[in-house]
Amino acid sequence: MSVTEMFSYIQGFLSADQDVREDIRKVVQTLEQTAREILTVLQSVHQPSGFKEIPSKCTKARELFCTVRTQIADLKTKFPVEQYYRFHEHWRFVLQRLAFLAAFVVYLETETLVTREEVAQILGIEVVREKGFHLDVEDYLAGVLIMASELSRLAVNSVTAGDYNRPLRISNFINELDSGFRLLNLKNDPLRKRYDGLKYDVKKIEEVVYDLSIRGLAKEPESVGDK
Amino acid sequence: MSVTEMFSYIQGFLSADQDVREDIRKVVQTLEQTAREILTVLQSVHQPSGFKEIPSKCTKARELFCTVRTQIADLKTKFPVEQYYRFHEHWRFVLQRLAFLAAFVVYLETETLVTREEVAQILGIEVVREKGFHLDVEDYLAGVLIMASELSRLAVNSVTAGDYNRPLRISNFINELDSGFRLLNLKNDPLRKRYDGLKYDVKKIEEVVYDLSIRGLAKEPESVGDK
Amino acid sequence: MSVTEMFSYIQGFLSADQDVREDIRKVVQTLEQTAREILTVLQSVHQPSGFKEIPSKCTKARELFCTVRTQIADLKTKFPVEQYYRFHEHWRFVLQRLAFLAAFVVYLETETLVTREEVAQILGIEVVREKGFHLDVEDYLAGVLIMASELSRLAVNSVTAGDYNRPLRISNFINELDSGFRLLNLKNDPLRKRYDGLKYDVKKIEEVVYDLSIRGLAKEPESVGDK
Amino acid sequence: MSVTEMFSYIQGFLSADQDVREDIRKVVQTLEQTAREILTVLQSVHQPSGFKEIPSKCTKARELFCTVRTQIADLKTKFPVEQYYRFHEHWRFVLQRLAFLAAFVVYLETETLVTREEVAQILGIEVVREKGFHLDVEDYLAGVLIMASELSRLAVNSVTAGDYNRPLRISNFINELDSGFRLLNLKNDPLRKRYDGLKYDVKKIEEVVYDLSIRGLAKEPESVGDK
Amino acid sequence: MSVTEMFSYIQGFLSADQDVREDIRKVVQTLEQTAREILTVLQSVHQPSGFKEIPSKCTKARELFCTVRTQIADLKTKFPVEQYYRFHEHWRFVLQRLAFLAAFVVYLETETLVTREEVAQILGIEVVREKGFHLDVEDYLAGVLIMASELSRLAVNSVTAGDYNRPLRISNFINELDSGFRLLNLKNDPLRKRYDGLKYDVKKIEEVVYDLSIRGLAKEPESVGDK
Amino acid sequence: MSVTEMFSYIQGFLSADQDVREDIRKVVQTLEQTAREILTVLQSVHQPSGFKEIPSKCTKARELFCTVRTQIADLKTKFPVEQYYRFHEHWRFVLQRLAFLAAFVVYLETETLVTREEVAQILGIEVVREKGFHLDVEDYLAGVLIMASELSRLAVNSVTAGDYNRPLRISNFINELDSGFRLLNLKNDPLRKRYDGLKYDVKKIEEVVYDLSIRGLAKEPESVGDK
Amino acid sequence: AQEQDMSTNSSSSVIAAFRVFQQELDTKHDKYERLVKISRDVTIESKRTIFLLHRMTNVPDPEDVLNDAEVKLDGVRQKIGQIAEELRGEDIFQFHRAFTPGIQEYVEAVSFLHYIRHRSLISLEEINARLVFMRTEKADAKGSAEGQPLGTQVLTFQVTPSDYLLGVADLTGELMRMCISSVGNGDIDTPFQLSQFLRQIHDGFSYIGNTGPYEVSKKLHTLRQSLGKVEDACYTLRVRGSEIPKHMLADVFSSRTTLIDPEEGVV
Amino acid sequence: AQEQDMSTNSSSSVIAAFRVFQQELDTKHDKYERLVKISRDVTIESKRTIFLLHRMTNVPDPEDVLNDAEVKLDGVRQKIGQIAEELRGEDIFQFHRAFTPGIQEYVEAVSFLHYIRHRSLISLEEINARLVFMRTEKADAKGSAEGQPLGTQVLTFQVTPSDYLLGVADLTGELMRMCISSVGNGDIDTPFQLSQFLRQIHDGFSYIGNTGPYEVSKKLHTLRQSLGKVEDACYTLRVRGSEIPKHMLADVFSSRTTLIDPEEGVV
Ligand SMILES: [Mn+2]
Ligand SMILES: [Mn+2]
Repeated sequence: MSVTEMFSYIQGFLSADQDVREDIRKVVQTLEQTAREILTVLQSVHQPSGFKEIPSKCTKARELFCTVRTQIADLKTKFPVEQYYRFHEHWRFVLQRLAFLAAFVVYLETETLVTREEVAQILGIEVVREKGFHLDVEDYLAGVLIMASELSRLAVNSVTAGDYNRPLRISNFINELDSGFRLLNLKNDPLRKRYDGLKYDVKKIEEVVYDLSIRGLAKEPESVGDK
Repeated sequence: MSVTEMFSYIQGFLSADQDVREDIRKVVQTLEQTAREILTVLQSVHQPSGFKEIPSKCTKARELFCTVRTQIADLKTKFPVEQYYRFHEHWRFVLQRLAFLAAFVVYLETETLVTREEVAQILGIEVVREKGFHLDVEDYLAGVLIMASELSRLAVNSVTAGDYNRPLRISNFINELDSGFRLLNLKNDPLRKRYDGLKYDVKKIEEVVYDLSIRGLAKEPESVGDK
Repeated sequence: MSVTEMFSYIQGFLSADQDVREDIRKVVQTLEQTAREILTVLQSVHQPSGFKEIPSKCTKARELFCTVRTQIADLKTKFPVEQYYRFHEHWRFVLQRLAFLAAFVVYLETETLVTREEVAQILGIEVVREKGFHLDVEDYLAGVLIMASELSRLAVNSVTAGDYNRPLRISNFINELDSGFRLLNLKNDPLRKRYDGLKYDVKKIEEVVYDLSIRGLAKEPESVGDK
Repeated sequence: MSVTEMFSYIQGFLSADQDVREDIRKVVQTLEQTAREILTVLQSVHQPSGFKEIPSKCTKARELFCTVRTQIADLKTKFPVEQYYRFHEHWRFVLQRLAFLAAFVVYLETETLVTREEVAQILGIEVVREKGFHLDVEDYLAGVLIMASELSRLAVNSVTAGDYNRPLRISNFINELDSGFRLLNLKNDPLRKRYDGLKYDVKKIEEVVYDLSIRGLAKEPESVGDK
Repeated sequence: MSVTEMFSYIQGFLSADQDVREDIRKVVQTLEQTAREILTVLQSVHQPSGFKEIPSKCTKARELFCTVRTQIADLKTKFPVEQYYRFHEHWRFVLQRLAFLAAFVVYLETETLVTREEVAQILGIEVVREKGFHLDVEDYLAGVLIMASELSRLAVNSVTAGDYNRPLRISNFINELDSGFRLLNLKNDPLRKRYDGLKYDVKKIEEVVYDLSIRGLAKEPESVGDK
Repeated sequence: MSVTEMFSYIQGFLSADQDVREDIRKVVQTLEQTAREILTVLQSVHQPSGFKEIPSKCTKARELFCTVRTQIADLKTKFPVEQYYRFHEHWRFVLQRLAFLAAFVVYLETETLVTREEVAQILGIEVVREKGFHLDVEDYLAGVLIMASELSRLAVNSVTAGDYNRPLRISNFINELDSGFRLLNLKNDPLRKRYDGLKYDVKKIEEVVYDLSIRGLAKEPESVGDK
Repeated sequence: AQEQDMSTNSSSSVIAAFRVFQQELDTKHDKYERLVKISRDVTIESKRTIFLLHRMTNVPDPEDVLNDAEVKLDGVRQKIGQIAEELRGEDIFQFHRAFTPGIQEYVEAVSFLHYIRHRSLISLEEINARLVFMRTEKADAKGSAEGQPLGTQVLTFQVTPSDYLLGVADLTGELMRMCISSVGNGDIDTPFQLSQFLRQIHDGFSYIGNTGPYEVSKKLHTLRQSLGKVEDACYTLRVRGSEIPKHMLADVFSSRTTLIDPEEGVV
Repeated sequence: AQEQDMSTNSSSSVIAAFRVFQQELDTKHDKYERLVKISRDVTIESKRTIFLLHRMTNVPDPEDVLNDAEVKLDGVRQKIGQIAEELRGEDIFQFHRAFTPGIQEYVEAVSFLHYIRHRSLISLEEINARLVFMRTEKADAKGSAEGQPLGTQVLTFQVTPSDYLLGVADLTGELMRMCISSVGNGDIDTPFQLSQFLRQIHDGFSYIGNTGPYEVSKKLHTLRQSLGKVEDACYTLRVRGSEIPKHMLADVFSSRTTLIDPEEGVV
């Protein structure tokens, strides 16, 4: 009978585990929904007309991040805090998207690189693992890399919209980012692959700047963050 | 002997099933043939000379869709209507191709997004599952996504052919499409994978528009959205 | 905006579909739970002491099949009946297990091959596809083949438990079954692979009978095989 | 246009090829059906009562081989004779089964090893490749090895049926066969794998003979090798 | 002993077969070596400096094809001609490579699609199966598709080398090829997979032409396409 | 040019390597042939009549080992002695077979376990790696395990042949062997798998001894090695 | 060219932040790597313990073997203590993949030893209870002088239910080997005991079914095969036992079992 | 029961022989395991060297980076020296699988450094020439007193042609990364140089074709993709270069390259 009891105990554990995962999955779905909404708000910056609306779009996005914080607060209640990495895979993807969105908003607002602390604050989570539900450094970095690729698109669309200064500012920003990433020793993992993509973003932006240069359209940006 | 009798009966059942599948396979092959013919007709729009012939090519394609309707009508006779999903895999692939071709024709004609109703009508099938042989929403969406990738190719070839306005119109169209898809909560299925390809199409088209802009070849399309 | 409206509508459709699948998955999970319980009950027949308890175990299993019927009745309410094959993959696995369990119970009770009708009745579903939620013939056959392999194990354990007559009866039964399957023209599908396993079961049981024969332990079963 | 013409011509060629394969597949299906029927006839020798009926079962099987010959004659008409190896995969499987069945009938009749010539004759085909549709030596050997495994089963069932001499005769036969195969230098191919199974058959039969010996049931077969 | 004799005879047969295969393998190895040498010669056309040397490289390749013909002539002596498909797998790979190389040489020389007849002639083999060692249509098509992918690389490298006309000619050629393939009804086989790659080649080349067009570097090739 | 030279150098190395392997393969084939011949000689001990001929068969086998030594001497000339493990895979299989055959001969002659030194001597090779072409300890052990399985067969056939003492002697021998193997810490490799088989050999022999015991046929072997 | 300057400008806050990330990532990877190495050691020593336990069948004093095994497992536990040390203050699931193979093998070894001693399945609690380590703390670097009396700290390692399950699944293979060996060594009680026990474990796994981790389903097939082998062995024992002429029964048993105490001798 | 006695009878020659085998096998497995561990270290440090080399593009003094890389690789070579030590007197192919991943990664790192310094492919001889180690011998245990002057012994490690090939195949991926980075940093010479070099390696591999080891064929696809990316980059540079109005050419170049010495600055 002891064997049976043992398996009952384990089965109890497995069931509980599945329930937790099911709960997590549901909250994560709502998070994904909100993330898509924020993305839709921010996508408009790529439109010719969208450049002027950046401040209002950022405000709109900031409001949606309130929802995110509520949803993440809900997520935190679904599992014991010290088992973060046990369930990490469930929210890793959406957390990286949210880090990207936070980084994008901050960039649009101030043209600076969001810090891990800021992202954590925007999402209502911790930076330090010991303190609770936190933002893994690799997830933060992944979010930043997604933004880099969005910025290369923005550089292209800025030109279409007739804004010839922005690409140069993006170029400076992305080059600094690239230098930062070069300092890291990455394993052969998804982050490494994403980082390889950064080189192409840098290259694309460099090409835009080049196109502007040879046409005499690029002026050294005197006043970065000219909004 | 009763077991023998029972298995004989079952074998009759299995044979009938295999015959149905064989019949379906044959009709599907003719459908694939017609689909390839329609594609060949429409491919000419990528040629430098093909832009002027779009209306005539569309007419030609429309005629071939008559054949499609006849063939699908034939297909419907091969199995009981309520077993649509039992045999779905057999025609799913070709149906998505046909949805793509219908969407492409409609786009070329009116530069609008074909509705599921229109595709169903062009193929001579139903929209509502309960009414009979119908077009699954996933298959409709797959067809639309194939078209998006065809449009990014068209944007490129338009420029080669000297048509500098079309890429801007395509860009607007594809952005709208992208927003649309962002409303969808896709699972991790083939459709999701195809949708991930859409962002490359969006980017490619934006780069075409950029190339035109920086060279002063893009004029604001005055009469865009002429529906 | 028309595209947005259309995609919103489609999203409604997709959500509904995902909800259906989610609902189905949940009921199927409870079904799997019950199936595992029935299996646990029936597996005790392999215990040396289990042979005497066969009738009581069958009764116990029959009771659990009541739960199965309730759960399947619940499952039926989750989707329109004509979309059986749309969602077939969700319950195919558990249905085959249940068909096996029903076939096993019937064998233990009467040492006869359960018919598809009987299985359907035990599970509270239909035989004829047109009448509603039914038991596909392939799923019935898969269940029967799982039972065959369980019976070869039973033949071995019967001997260990000191029952020298049962293996002979099992041998006759399984030979009849084998003849039955030889009437079928199976394609290269999972069922075919499972059927290839049947010949090992046949051989195994023949060897058990052999071991008994050569030691004079096998008596011709007088009153077995009531046909 | 010459490229088009060329590809049209090629398509004609490909279609013809696909038609040939379709035709072959159909005939092969009928062959498989007949092979299963012959197997069912011969399976009865494993039954306790079946031993007396061996002659009549062999006659019955011989009759069914007439059907096989007709079907193979039909098969031959489906493709040019010199392209045997182009389509070999289509009938290889069934041909090995038929070679097995022929070998089994011959063994049951005369307790000798069928020659390749005899198999070819029973199937109405050639031995020599140059003469037409023939029996590849590998396929002949595969058929013989399938029979060996059937004979180990027969040895077991003979004892169950009370025939204590047959296992000894089978043992001698199978040992001779094993020696024969040891003369062959087989590559690492499916045949080699099948041959590796032979040693299990040899061992199994030796154990049957052992079981008879130790119980004093084995008499030295006086009239073994009665051909 | 008759069984021993028979197996000795069979071993003789198997040995002979293995010797044939060994002989074939050796000749095929020398063929592969020559094919690699031809490839090395032709790959230099991708070098910036390689464009001027195309004629001399083609001459060099043509000379190496003499060696190929000698080697294939040797290959033909290794087995009876009607057993082509028995050993097809041994040389299929290298034959496709050689077909590619022949097609590439012909394209570089005349910018036309090599016919199956021409390839056969260059390799010193037959077109018609009945006449002897021939070039299977599938192998010819595979060779042509390998060339298509090489041409997309060539289009890119032509531009790098400063030749702005070649990509347009390649684009016309590859479009014609694509239309041709669309006439074919390919099964789900390796050829189909290779063909799916063709559309990437088409797209890639179109983008090259686009890049040239938008910069005014593409002149309509006046005297290209001599049909 | 330096890159080309480097690759020529490596290619030269690879070619030489392939030639060596080709040479090795050929000698190994002759070794396999001889090994099969020795096996055929020794197989006769399983025949009822074979027991008396053991000495003459062993002599015969010993003669054939002369051929083995010549062939291995030839093998040694094919590669540099210090690269044994570079090519080990080529002869590992046959060397294990030969170790088995040597062990079997020695057992039949003296009913003792052949030492690694003896096997090495019979095969004309070294024990110590440093001294030249040697017998890897794992290959020696594999050979011994193959013999164990042959001995379990011999125990069975001894009874059939009426020799009731041999199984007991084999039992003692194999038990000692089993104790030896228990001392080893094996990895999850082929040797481990083979060693797992030893348990079944021990079990089988134990069963034979048991069968003899309960029939009073087993006498404690007074004079082990009674030839 | 201005980028070049910027990036090396160590006053850049971005660069400064990334230097911290570099540190953090390298530290994590190094720890992961150390855990992999310890795990490999745990695997090897556990495997050797299992081999050692199989040697019990034919030695004069099985208790010696059991003690040796206990000593070996003590060594393994020291290694697991090192893992626990590395994981001190970490989220163990973050590094779980690094050491799960070793832990599973340890569960296999320790549950094998437990079965041999107690003929029962060791529980997860019992396993975890042995994974409590006392560590003599280094004197706290901040503020306190060296030479101060060292404190001790309790460090625990918790085997996860999944690793426990996977280890038990592998245990069944060893039990099967033990069963076949027993038959070969004339021990007829152990196989029947083992078949009972294995059947319970098998039924336990089928009760869990596909709700367990994915790797369990993969091992289920092997488990079923092992059970089959054990059931076959018992079957054979029963069948052949049926032939003993009654008057011989005593003889046979005395000649084959006298020197074996059925409770302790063989297993 | 007599078996039990026999097996523990340590005077049995069979048991004695198997004790020797046990020793031999355990020694071999232990060595294998040690080699695996050293190989993992070699892999990690080689990878970090490669990352370090990619950092060259935008630092003020690239020579510093090269020197740092050289120091790191010296450390790796020390590790390879340990491998050589373990293999002293062994047949290296017996343990090859244990350390081949590390060695391939080392080849990748050392050939990357070599390319950056010399713009050429390091040869197998050059690689092996650096893998010669001087070892101070311990005083010979037999016969000679302790405290005797220590001798030195030369120890070499030979990278196999296969490992060399596989390392070079991986090198191409790093070269591609370097190429794309160069474009992004406004360096227009390096990409053309790299495409020449990569094309040579690509042609070299196609010359070898399927005669090489199996793993090479697997890496060939990646190699071809890398070449494609580099060729595309060069194509883009050429195409966009075609647009520079003649009168601006000087301007553009001066503004973008003044601070970069094309020969040494960037790469
Ligand atoms: Mn294990
Ligand atoms: Mn690398």
